[in-house]
Amino acid sequence: MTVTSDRTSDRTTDRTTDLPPAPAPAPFPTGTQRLPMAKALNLGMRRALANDPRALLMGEDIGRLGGVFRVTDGLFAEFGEDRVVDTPLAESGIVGTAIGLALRGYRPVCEIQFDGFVFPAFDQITTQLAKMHYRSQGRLTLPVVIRIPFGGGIGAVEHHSESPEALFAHTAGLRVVSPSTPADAFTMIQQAIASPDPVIFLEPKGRYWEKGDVDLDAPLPAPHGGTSDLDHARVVRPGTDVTVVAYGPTVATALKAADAAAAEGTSLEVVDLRTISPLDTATVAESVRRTGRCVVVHEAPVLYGTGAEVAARITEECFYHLQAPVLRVGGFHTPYPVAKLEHDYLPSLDRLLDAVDRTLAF
Amino acid sequence: MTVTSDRTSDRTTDRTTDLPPAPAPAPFPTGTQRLPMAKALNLGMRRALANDPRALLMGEDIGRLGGVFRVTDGLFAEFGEDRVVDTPLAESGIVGTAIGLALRGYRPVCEIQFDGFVFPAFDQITTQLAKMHYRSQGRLTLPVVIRIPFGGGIGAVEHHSESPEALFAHTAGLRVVSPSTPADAFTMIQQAIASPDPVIFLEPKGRYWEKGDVDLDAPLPAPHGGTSDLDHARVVRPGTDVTVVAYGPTVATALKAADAAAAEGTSLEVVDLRTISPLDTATVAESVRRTGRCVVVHEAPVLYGTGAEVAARITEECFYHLQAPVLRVGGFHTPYPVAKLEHDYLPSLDRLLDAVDRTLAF
Amino acid sequence: MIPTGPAADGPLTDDGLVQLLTPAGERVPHPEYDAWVADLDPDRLRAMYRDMVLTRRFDVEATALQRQGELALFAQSLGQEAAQVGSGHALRPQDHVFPSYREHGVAQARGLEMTQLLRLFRGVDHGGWDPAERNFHLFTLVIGSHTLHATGYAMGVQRDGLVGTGDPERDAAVVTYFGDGATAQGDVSEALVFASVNRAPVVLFCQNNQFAISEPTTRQATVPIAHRAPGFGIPAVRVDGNDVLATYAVTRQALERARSGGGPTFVEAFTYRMGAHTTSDDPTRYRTSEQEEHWRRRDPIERVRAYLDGVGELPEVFQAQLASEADAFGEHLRTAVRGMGRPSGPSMFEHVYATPHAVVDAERAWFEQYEQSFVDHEGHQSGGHR
Amino acid sequence: MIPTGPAADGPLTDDGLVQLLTPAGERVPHPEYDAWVADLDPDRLRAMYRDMVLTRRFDVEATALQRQGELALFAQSLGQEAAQVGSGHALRPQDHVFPSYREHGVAQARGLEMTQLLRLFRGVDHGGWDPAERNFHLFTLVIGSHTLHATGYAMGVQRDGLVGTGDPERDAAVVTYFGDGATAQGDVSEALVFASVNRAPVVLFCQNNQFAISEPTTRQATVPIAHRAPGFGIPAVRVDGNDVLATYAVTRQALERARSGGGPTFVEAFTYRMGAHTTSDDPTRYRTSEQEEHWRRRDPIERVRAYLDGVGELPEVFQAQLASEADAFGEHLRTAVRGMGRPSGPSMFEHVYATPHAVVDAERAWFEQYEQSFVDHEGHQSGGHR
Ligand SMILES: Cc1ncc(C[n+]2csc(CCOP(=O)(O)OP(=O)(O)O)c2C)c(N)n1
Ligand SMILES: Cc1ncc(C[n+]2csc(CCOP(=O)(O)OP(=O)(O)O)c2C)c(N)n1
Ligand SMILES: [Mg+2]
Ligand SMILES: [Mg+2]
Repeated sequence: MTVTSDRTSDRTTDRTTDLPPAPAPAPFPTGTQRLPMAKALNLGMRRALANDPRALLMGEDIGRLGGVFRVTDGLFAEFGEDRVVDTPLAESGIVGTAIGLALRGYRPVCEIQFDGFVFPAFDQITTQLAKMHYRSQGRLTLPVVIRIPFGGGIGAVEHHSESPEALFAHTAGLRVVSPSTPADAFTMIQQAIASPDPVIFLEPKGRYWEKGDVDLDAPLPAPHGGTSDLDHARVVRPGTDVTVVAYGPTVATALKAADAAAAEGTSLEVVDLRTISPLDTATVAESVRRTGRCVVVHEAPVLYGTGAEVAARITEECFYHLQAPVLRVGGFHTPYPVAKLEHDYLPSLDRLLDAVDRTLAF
Repeated sequence: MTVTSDRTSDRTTDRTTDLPPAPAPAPFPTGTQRLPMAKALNLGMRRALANDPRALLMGEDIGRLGGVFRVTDGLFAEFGEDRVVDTPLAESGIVGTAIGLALRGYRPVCEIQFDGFVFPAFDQITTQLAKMHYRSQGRLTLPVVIRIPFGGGIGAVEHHSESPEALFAHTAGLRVVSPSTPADAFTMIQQAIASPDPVIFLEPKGRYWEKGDVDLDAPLPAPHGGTSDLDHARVVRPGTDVTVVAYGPTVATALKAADAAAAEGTSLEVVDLRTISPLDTATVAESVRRTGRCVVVHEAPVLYGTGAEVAARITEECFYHLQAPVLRVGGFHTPYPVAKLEHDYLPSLDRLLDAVDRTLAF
Repeated sequence: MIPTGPAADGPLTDDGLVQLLTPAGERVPHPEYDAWVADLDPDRLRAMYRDMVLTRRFDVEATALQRQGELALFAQSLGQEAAQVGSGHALRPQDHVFPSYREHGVAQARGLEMTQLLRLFRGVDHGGWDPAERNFHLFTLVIGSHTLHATGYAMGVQRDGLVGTGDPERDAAVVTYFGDGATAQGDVSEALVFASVNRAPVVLFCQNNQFAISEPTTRQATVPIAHRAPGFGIPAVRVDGNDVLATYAVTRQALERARSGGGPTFVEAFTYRMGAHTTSDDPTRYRTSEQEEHWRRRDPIERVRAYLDGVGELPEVFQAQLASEADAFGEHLRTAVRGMGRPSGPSMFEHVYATPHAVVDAERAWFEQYEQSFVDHEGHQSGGHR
Repeated sequence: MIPTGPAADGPLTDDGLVQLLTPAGERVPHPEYDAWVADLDPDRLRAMYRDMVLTRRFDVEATALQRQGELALFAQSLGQEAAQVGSGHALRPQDHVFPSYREHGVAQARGLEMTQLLRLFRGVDHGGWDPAERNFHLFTLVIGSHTLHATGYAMGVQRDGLVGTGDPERDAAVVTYFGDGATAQGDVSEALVFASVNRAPVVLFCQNNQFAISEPTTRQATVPIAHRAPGFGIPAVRVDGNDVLATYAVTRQALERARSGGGPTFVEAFTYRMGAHTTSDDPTRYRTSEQEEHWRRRDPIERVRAYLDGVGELPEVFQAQLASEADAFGEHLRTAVRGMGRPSGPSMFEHVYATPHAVVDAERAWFEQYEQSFVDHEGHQSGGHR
């Protein structure tokens, strides 16, 4: 028995729109520019697509629309539908086919539209993407990047404000990173694409529109090896009294807290973790050995969150230096609440300073 | 246009087998019996099915076959295919339809065949099962149990030996528990089925065949409220020098370590956590305040594992009582290795004692 | 050799759509489906028309409220009123609905207090209503997930012995709504598997509005979506989703099949999302104004209005009454939304579990004491940074 | 009205199966598929027969090794040799295979060093071979996942411009194998979606061996599995999976369609798992010995043997040679498996990442020092507890 199909469409045919062609892309900007993080990510991907013909972007609505956050804006027009691919609405399919493409030598960069929608792909990420290099004794490499706009603060409905980093970092085989500034976003997305390992790339969506200086001409550091790689934390503000460990969206909160604390005579050292897996314990421990106190702040729920690992490890490494237990500030053990309550839920400047006070008073 | 279907099968029709009817079930045993954990679980479910007409079991191969571990052995014969349901091979479908059944007032108990196969259901568990009670402001309750044979030590191939508890415990709305003895297995599975909350029920498959006394006539304690509920840890061996926190498969390891240590003059107190969410910090802290030292042992990878939370929380609560940092013994940050290496990977008696030595020497 | 039907123009073809009303509002006969609308009297038709008009008003008001900053987001059902209201009217009170997030017309047909739908979009609630009140389940935002819940629920209805009893007051069915984009999700295919194998009394109702945000249905499928179901053993029907009569008819037939024990049916209602995906969307980036204009001329409300008018069943007094009812409805929505207050902070700790959970309790206690500290010490140093 | 074919006897019907050899080994003509086997010479047929015989021997030896404790587990392909070897022989060297975990016959047809397959079952490797060597990907144990990898890989082949060039040495296709049970998984349906929308050069090859462990195919579907694909826009064919000629023919056609740019094809090879699911399984709990006996009489090897014998193409010398080749193969397998040593402990830290990872490095260093401590202090107190 043969079952014929009446398929008549082709993947290159799209009869529903007949939009005018997009204008020619503007030349790649140069020099140091003040850019929002979304634009920095856009330029980072643009450069990667231009430099590496095997790189491609895949995801829902990333093409003509430029993504719901416009992070891929203009890239469809510049690189075409074969490099910037609007996929079917199926996250497992996106990551699963990306794995296949990677096995064929491509470097797929998948956009998951919102944090809460990565879970249909959780199986492919956890059982396949993370483990295939190991399963093959290193014969297969999986240079796949999974971009996830994550975190809250944008007044969104359910599933649009989550912070699932610990769920990925617990699984060996994945690298999990998050930039906190436009400059890091520009560099780190290119490093993630260049990395031979699968990278979960968490973009703090609440910071997409905050601006920062980006040196667009600086040479790209290697993704691994060296201190400007994907594997290192960074002290972003030196201080002496308390080490505050943050990443992604909470780095800005920590820096503001440091300003506020400084005004009251307390000196906070802020470490931007940048990478959640690997965890750069050395940089944090070096700081805590000097300050003797540590507070970790992230948006994800505290219970079984990233901060638990930082606290456990730092306590083990710095036991005799600690003047107080490592304190954690983060989301509560509730689903992400309704938008009107998210500012009660999120670790605010005040809650961070409250923890700083508590650690100092210990 | 109408598209007709040529379906001819019915869910009650199964034309491939024409097996003789099973023998009438043996009467429910009474008194205190020495039983393997698999049998204790079987009897616990048998009692729940008998007592609650809304309870039903669903999963792959749980019917005629009795499950690949035979934990549901005989239940299909006794309760029929409507109460012990062989589902299609689709874990998201199993949990998704279980949610629907629960909304209709049923109490589905889903078996996931092996730990590594829970991930296709991860989305349904994380975004739906865990959150629907909250989403509905308490109007909907989701009394669903997800049974997962978990952990290693059985010489299995990939995906058959994992310990994903931290991945569930991080998500609010789920309860995560694991019995370590046949007696607890018998009680806890019934409590889990009786609980109005979704329960991830982790069965230490490596201990399925270890026997223990089970009092089959004891009244069932309420699932929540009271100290014999699903929410409490238990000191299973009192001691004075070091608190060892374990759960599921590692409790037996901890008890053997306590024997070995006692022979060398060190007194270990062993706490069986029993519940990972909620985490019963009070019971652990009470112990650590007495011993001043704590080691957590689980099979899951240490990095971002359950032990991190125990360590962070206990350090915060017992800072001035701790003579040494809380140490963790567990799996490494690698995929679960090949069977021939699993005994190097798993937290052994020796590795636990090594940590005990280290904490004493601190 | 199993043919799957005439060579079709991909998933956006209008081949083989059941239609009872032409776009101009003329009634055309249909051998199979005429019977399913034979007993529809003018009152009932006007009731459908009314629900469509009020649903449209709901969309317009909610969109305006969003623009005014009263709602964080809103997703219109604009253009899909016939598919939603037609299918909603085919339901009996004891039937159950598992909507996606755009089924305002179904809610209206079910008689839900419509302001409740806006709690979610205002950001004061993740749900907003009691699903038991009108057998209308909460909106589900994770695409496709709820099709499995609907299937499981239908399996429960079946277990309860409420299928095929022959008693029209008892036999019940379940309907679940989802979009064309959703059909790509594994969960929706699994729902087809479970529905088929269990002969579940569920109607899988796909509103093919031709877009999943910016992606046309051609990115999800190469043949009409309805073709999918028979391969899972589920009969399917394609219907003109801008035709409220036709949608009513096919859904009624499908529900009746479900209630009587005939198992699941897949309905593809072919329609068009006349508005943006949500208030955050900008459709000019991905579709032409010509296309929008084409579909504006096929407005589902205009179609049934023309029909009723043509057969002399739309008296002016009814129209006038409906207009003032719609105005009052608008006023009611605006007032209700503006009055939806911010929930209390500690309420975020409620209903995480049905029973106490030590970690939640401890965090709540900490939070309340922390909140209190601002009240107690107004000049407290941290408080100053708020 | 789109019919989906003749009313069928559920998913276990043998309606409409392409067959070229009867169970008795008689060649029956087929208007469509005769052409696809026309150029098969006796040598090639004997090569298939040989691969089937050796695959059977592989199963027998591996099962024995498992019983002796040399393997932890084993999954036989018993009964499925025609489906596997027939389809495997239809491949060109540049084609790619994404197997499930039971495709020993395909591996044999690809010329894989078969002992490598047993590393996984011995527990010394999660993979065991270099996928690039024979374009034979690693086994995937999570049901259905690899169908998406195959589809993505095929999309890559297409991007590489290796489809539809017309050069038989260059045009390439991908085939992926999965079971009847797997078709219930969302991932397999998503693979159909992605394959269809991308017109990917992939053949989706379902071996319907009538069981998913203990569950008959009737628990996964109510109509034949092959019916599913056309609803996704993918042509499908049902073939007698115990007929090596027919399987070869339909797979060859499907691969050719893929290579030439015609897109994906779904093949359902209807067969029977003659053995247990794995060495851990006990089929007496869920199926009758009558059924097993019925299918033993339809043994795929016997069928092609009878055919070759009937046409005088199975000389005794060939048979004798094959018998001794099989014996040598058995010996080779036994020796190789017994010689597969335990990997070193620290090797478990290798290849977690392609580049150094601080946590892995630290844990490995700790582990090596810990291991060393037993060597250094033989009487060390902890060492004593081993
Ligand atoms: C699993 C998942 N992935 C992505 C999204 C983001 N998203 C919301 S609506 C939508 C498009 C849905 O299209 P369709 O199913 O056709 O329904 P429509 O909005 O057209 O009614 C997407 C991609 C989501 N909600 N859930
Ligand atoms: C996601 C997942 N769920 C469950 C299992 C356990 N399991 C292994 S094989 C199998 C049955 C597979 O049946 P089928 O797809 O028909 O393939 P067959 O074994 O018959 O070749 C099951 C349930 C698994 N490997 N993966
Ligand atoms: Mg749509
Ligand atoms: Mg099978």
